[in-house]
Amino acid sequence: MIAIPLSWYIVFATVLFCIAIAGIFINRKNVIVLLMCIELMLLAVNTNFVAFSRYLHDPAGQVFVFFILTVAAAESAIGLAIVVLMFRNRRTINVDEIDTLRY
Amino acid sequence: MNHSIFQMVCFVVFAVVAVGAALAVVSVKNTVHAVLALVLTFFSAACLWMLAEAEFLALALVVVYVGAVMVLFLFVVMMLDIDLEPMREGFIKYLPIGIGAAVIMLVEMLGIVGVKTLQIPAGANPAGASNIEWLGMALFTRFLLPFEIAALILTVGLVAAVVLALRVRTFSKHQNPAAQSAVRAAGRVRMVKMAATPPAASSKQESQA
Amino acid sequence: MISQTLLVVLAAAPLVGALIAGLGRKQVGRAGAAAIAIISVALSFALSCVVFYQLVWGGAPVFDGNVYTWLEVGKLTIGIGFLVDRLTAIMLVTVTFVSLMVHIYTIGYMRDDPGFQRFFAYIALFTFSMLMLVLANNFLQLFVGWELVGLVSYLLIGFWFERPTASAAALKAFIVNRVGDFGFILGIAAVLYAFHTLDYSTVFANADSLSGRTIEVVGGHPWSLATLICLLLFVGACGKSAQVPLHVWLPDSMEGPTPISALIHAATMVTAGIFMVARMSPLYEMSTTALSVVLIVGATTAFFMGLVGIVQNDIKRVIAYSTLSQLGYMVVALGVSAYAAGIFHLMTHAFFKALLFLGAGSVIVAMHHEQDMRYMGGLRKRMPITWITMWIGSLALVATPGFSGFYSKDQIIEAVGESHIFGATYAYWCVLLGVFVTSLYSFRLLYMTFHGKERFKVVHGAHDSHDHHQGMLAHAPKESPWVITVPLVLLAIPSVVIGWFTIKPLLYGGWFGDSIKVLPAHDVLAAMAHEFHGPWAMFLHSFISAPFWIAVAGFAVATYVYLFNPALADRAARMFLPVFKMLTRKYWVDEVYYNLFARGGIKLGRLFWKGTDVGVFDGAVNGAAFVTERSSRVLRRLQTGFLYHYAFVMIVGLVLLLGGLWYWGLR
Amino acid sequence: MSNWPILSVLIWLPCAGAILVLLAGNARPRLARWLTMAFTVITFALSLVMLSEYQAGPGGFQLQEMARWIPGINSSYHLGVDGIAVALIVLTTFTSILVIGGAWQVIKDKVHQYMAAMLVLEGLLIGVFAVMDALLFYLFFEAILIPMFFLIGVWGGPRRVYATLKFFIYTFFGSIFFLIGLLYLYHKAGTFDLPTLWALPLTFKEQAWLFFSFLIAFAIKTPMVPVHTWLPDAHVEAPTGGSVILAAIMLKVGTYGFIRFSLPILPDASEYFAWLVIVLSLIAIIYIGYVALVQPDMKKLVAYSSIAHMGFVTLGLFIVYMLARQQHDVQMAELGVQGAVVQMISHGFVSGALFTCIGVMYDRLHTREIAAYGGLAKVMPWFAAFWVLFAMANCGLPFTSGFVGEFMVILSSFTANPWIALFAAYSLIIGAGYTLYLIKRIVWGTTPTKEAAAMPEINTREGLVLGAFAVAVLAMGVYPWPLMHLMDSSVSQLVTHLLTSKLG
Repeated sequence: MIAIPLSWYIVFATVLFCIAIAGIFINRKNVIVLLMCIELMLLAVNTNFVAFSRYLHDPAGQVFVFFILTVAAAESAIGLAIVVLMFRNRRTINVDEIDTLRY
Repeated sequence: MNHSIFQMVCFVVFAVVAVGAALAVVSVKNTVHAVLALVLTFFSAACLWMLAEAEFLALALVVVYVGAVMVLFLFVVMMLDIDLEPMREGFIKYLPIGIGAAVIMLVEMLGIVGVKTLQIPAGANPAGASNIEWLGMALFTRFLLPFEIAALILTVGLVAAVVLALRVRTFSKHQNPAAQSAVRAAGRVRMVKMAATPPAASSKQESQA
Repeated sequence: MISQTLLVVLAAAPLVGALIAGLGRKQVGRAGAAAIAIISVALSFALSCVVFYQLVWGGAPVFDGNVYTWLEVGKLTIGIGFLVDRLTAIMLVTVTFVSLMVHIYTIGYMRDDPGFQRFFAYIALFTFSMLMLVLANNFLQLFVGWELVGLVSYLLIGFWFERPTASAAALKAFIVNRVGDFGFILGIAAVLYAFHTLDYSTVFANADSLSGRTIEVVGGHPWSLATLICLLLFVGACGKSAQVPLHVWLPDSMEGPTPISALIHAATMVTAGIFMVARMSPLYEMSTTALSVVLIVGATTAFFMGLVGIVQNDIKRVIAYSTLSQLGYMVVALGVSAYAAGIFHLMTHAFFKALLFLGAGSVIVAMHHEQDMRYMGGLRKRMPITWITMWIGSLALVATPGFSGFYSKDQIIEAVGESHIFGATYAYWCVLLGVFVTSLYSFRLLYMTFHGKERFKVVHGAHDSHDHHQGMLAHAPKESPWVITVPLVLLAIPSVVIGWFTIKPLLYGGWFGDSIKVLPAHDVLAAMAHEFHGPWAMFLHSFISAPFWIAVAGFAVATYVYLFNPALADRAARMFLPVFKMLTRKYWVDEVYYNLFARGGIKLGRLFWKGTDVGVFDGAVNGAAFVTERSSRVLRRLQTGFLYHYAFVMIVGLVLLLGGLWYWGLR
Repeated sequence: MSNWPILSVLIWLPCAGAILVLLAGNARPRLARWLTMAFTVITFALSLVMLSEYQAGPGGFQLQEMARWIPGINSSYHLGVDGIAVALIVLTTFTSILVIGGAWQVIKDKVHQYMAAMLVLEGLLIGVFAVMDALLFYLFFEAILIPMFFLIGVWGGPRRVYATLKFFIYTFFGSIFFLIGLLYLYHKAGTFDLPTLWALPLTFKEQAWLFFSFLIAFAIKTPMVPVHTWLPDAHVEAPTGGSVILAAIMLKVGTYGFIRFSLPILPDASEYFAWLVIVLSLIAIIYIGYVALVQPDMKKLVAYSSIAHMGFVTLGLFIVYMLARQQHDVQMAELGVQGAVVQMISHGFVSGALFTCIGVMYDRLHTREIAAYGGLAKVMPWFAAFWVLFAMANCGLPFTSGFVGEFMVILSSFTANPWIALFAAYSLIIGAGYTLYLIKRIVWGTTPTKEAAAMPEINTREGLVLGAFAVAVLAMGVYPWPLMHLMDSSVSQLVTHLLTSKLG
């Protein structure tokens, strides 16, 4: 039995998500922190999945979390690899100096 | 009843810790500290999941994220010699915008979700089965193909990370077995057609040219 | 009975000959190619004679059968087959005989030409095509033969393809013929519309059903269907038989080798139009309007093209204009429903005109390919056989009493006089004056070529090359070898006598039977039959008839002007300069056509291409691409390349979306 | 024999062959060539087997195959051919052999990829003609663009990028409308199966909208005036093989679309808007004829003449209604449709042959300028003979294939309206004009340069390829009955279907 209302989980996830949003704004130059903010967002989403899965008795939600974890792990691994590569080539990870996307 | 109150208290505690740690992630100056704060966030979130009887995922979160991904983050942060000062520029400038955006979104989301409408009573744990069994049954029957694909994605991610980060050292000596076995006579010996003239004459021609 | 196998062999032999001569180059060799082509055509000729014999004396019935089905859609079946009646038979014999003569003649004429083999392949192919046309038992096959002879004509006019004039003339001939075919195919389509079949037998049997049927081509104006069909078909005949206004290609076609001019552009192909109209007589009888048009066009051609012949200096061109004029006579005969007379003249003309062309070719060979009559003269002693045969041909052409041309042409003139359809009076004057003109240019040709002083110079040691000066010859002209003279003699014989033997059965004996149909109201020949008392009586009667004396007048004028007083011609030319100029420029028809259609077409094409196609259509396409690119350039500035800008936009979008959802609700 | 899925084999065998050829690699061009040749020949042989198994008498769709494909949206892997499709498939397999033969030594760069692209293209084209499911048709219809895109983009001329992009985007633009139309039909019928769609009742308004959405797609593909401008550019830049396939087969896909979609699914709208297509066809015949007349580039000239000839196809297809409704002459209507289909096949041979000829010349002098050539008859007599033959076929000389279709369409259009026949028959003149004007400049006359005078005569390989085309052109012109017999029942069934209104 769980006594905690579903809404608590949702509120918690929402707050976590908004913090991550705020983090993206205020740390707009540090790629690593940006990556971590994304991880936070994913965590918020995952929390929602877990909660709904439990409350609706559907394993699909948790299976999804499982997959999201998988993809997120792969993503952060590649993301960090890119960061390393970027640092190796440009000696910086300052987002302000990276605007080659424009070309 | 005590049991449920205990659960609620636990939830509040872990939630507060998680939120606090998350705030730290986005606000601390030192990236290493931020990573450590993120670890704490994950850990607290895992506890919350545990409360929701998602034991397997909670443990997976700890093992995968805290154990692997975060360590990777730490490695990278420590390995890269990053000048942190320019990174912090504009922190104060963007703080109000960031908070503003976050608050607006928070209000909107909560407004949409309509906290009160979502009072679904959590039913009993299905047929006494454990969370792992429950999840496993779904994962290996209905979601078998996605599961296999997920494995593939992980492998690709692994290979990609290695390929991206691998530095080919041009000065190091190594063999290329494929090229060695594919070599042919024509690739080894180059036949050069030369005029059968004495060297003196050829040098004269060159000077003319 | 005429067996189908025999007919297939008859038609296919020249095709096989052409293929072997044309495709087996080194394997066959020059002599081999000539031999094969001649043997195949000789076989055709022999079989034609067999067919002719069986049909006329052997009592064989008319053959009408399909060899194979060419097209089948639902109930509509069109085959490739043969219709052999007396009309076909007379054409078969004429075509294969002249063709055979020309084949033999070619050995001598083309002896030194590098394209010797190719030439034989072409003329054998031509014979095949012409046989297809003649033997056809439906409109499709007629059209097939019709176009195939056009193709071979194209190839042969452009035979010396390195000459720009030759390839231009070939192109012109094909295109002008295509204008005729354009009408012809529409005529065939109209036949299909009217009868739901293309078989001759069914169409002709039901020709009566056309009377009263109309078609609304222009809204509110019902046209007679019969007239429409006949006129459209006649456009085709105009193209092939070079009638005004589609005559322009025939004089230019003289760029081709002379044997071709004889075979295709005098004796056979150009008469296809005549044959076709005669074949379609059941249809033409349904429309007096169409007959009037035929009559007027033919009469115009007969007189005005003959006039142009008077001022030409190229020996072949004179004969070419003469051919135009004589074709006009045949068409006139068709116009007054004297189809038999038209075919009769076709046959006699085939012999004497082929003779004239081959004679001209003989002269040209002797003159080392000099064709300008102003540099000839006095050849009569140097090449007597050619001289005599040319005289025979010319006498036949001007309708000297007793010669073949006399019987055919005189009957046409008389038939026109008998006719009462619209335009008959005009036509009568045209053909009557045409006799004078014919006589004038014929004797002019003879005098300028064979009589008078020798106007060429023999320059020994002069190189016999292509760029020799006009009138300068390396060797003196001498009589041509036997392969050239024998065909001349063989053609001269029928040119003299054939009319005598055949006029009675052909015109008055009902010889053609059912193959030609004439309504009693139009039947001028039947009216003339009362006055016909045999060729001998006609011969005697001619001396008190107008055409004879008109021809004599032409002879007298020609003799005076070109034999005794050559300066008079120049003076006359100066005196009537506008007329002279009009004739030498051939009524400016070529210039008008050239500017209007050739250059006009090119200009129109340029306008369409650069203006409409590249400008408008492609401009719209590329314009769309251009606008997209330009607007993208502007929009591109939004892409700063900074990650946080994108993130910011995304979040703003998310905020707006959520706000919208919240405000309007999820449902 | 009759139970094995021959159509599937025909479609996928070349595709499988493409993979094998790719595996041969760049280092072994000989192997790649021979493998490709083997596969095309086998495919051709199989298509002949299919031809023999198809029974022309009863007509209808035979050799049908049905398999689950996307059950969720009722789209199945449904194959089947009628007489028209059989003829087009045999045309495809036949032409493919000649294209491979034509490219034998000409393509030197990335041979295996070129050959693989050709094989894939062949398989996809067969697929287009053999499917009976709208979605599957759309799939093949679009997929054709991909190998063609590469053929032009990789092995093309100097402006190949412009041409290939224009070609791709232009045709793709049209296909979008086709897709939208299909989706609407799916919405109505709940399936993509063609026989169901043929029987689907539609109001006139729906038909009208759908008609234009289909018209845009097929008109661009065919191409009809005024959306034809991609074709000359694509042809000019494409390698010879690409041009041949493009002209000989790909253009037929557009008109085949009319036969399978516009006409049978939307008979009433087709009837109502037939005048539009007829007018556009006549414009194509005359206007494009004049444009072709002044082209300085051989390939452009032949490309424009292709557009004019496709005008006959669309004309023949859309005069059906005038004939059947106003003249009450179903017989003539069948003649028109039959003529249109015959013209499709014939144009495949003739234009393929002409582009091959141009390729042969391009290989020698590396220019397509008409002015650079002359006097071929002297330099390369055999080749000149082929040129003249194919040119004559192009201007519709009897006893060549070019004549048959034109003749039938002109005949039937006269009954519909003499004016239509008048304008259509004008192609006799203008067609002869531009074709023979070209011949006059390149085959006759004298050689303009020393290089042009030194061109070697065609070799055995080129002779075989051109000879095969010549045999096809002549055989079809002299004895077209077998082809017509093959399609007769199918055409009459098609016409019967077209004339059945869906409104009442």
